[in-house]
Amino acid sequence: MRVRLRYFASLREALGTADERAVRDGTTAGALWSTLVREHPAVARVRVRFAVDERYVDADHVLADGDELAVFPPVSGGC
Amino acid sequence: MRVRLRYFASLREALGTADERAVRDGTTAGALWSTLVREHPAVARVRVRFAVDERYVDADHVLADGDELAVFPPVSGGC
Amino acid sequence: MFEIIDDAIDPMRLLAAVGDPSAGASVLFLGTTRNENVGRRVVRLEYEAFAGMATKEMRKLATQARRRWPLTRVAMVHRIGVVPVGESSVGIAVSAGHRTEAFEACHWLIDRLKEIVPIWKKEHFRGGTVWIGEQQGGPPVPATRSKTRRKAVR
Amino acid sequence: MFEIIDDAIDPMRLLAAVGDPSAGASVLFLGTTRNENVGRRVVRLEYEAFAGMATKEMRKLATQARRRWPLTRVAMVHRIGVVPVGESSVGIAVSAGHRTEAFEACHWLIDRLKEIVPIWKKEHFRGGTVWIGEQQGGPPVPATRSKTRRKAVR
Repeated sequence: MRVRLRYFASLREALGTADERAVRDGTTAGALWSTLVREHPAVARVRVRFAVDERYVDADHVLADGDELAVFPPVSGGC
Repeated sequence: MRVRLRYFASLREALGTADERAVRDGTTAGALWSTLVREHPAVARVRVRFAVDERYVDADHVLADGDELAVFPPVSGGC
Repeated sequence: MFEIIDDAIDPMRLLAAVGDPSAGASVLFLGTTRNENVGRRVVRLEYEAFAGMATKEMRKLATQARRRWPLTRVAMVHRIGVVPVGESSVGIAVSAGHRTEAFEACHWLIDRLKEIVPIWKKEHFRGGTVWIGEQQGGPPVPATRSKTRRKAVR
Repeated sequence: MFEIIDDAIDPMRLLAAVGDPSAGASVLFLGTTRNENVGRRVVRLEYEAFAGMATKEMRKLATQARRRWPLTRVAMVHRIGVVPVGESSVGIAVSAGHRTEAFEACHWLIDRLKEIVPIWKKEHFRGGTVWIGEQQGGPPVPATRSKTRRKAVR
């Protein structure tokens, strides 16, 4: 199945705005991110949070086909 | 000596905006007010504060010739 | 900016008065005539001030606030005369490097203003009027008896 | 009113959005780019948002605030793109029957917004840039090394 990826802020600068990956059934958000970190070790230090379809999810959230997984570095809105 | 008087809010409605009184040397703000209350018992219930020349003073503040004594009902500015 | 005015409060003037390149936070408080107070239907409020002393007291409060918190700028304005429902009677703006100081100082300033600044509020509600702050000891009195209000309230 | 916008924040729109005849207090918070941050000379800030989710999260925060305090109305807006020194990146307005609720809720909303709403801030300071929130573990890196910033910061 396929999952779209969205990156923001420093992750966007390192990995680009968006990506798409084929993953096995049962893959979690955290597992997919671990795979990506192995490809791009420079982002390993970033404490990330995940959102699927514009809602926060935990790292153990199981992805579904067509999901959009957004990966966030620490948010810093406000002032 | 002479002292001017200023009234506000409910006291202004009861006693008028301003007045002037001849008082003896050594008269305090509180003593002058007691005299006025005897003349106008309707204002006796009002908890008052005093200001002389636009500064708060205690009831035992001794008045000087030419002072302006302002008598305030409880303030209620704001909203 | 510390003013007693007799027309509408302009929030942009207050915000402009506290704008500063070193300020990271501005907090603006507006106190507004609401249509209800302790169960009474409020028609309008009417404010009276000892204007010269009121602006002095506002300045003193700002000075005290600056001693308690590291603030950038403070501005306070109070409107007098009739203030209809939905319009503001008081505006306080505070800027600071960081937001917590700005919130705390702004809240403290309006609390203290209500306690100390010589301004009085007469509430015109459906059925009567009352000077706020004097109604302890009895209910406000209907309009038809307003000439004897003080006695009745005692 | 819950918006991500890319031009200047208009405080009057926020205040108008929370105006209500039953509101006795309005508190407006503006977060502004200041010229200094932890000793760095700030030139400008640059914000990026996951806009659709950000407005949803702002609405959720407003709903949570309404559960905690009796509020009349809430409005939140965040600006993205470049925000120069002295201009506001975020504006939150809260109205309530009484002031304490309005102050507390407004303060809580900006605190929570900073923790949870998907918006990011890049600080451009004299000598470099840094994404705020990621700098734990090392100092921000000068502009000349910005390509290797992440490694250097680790």
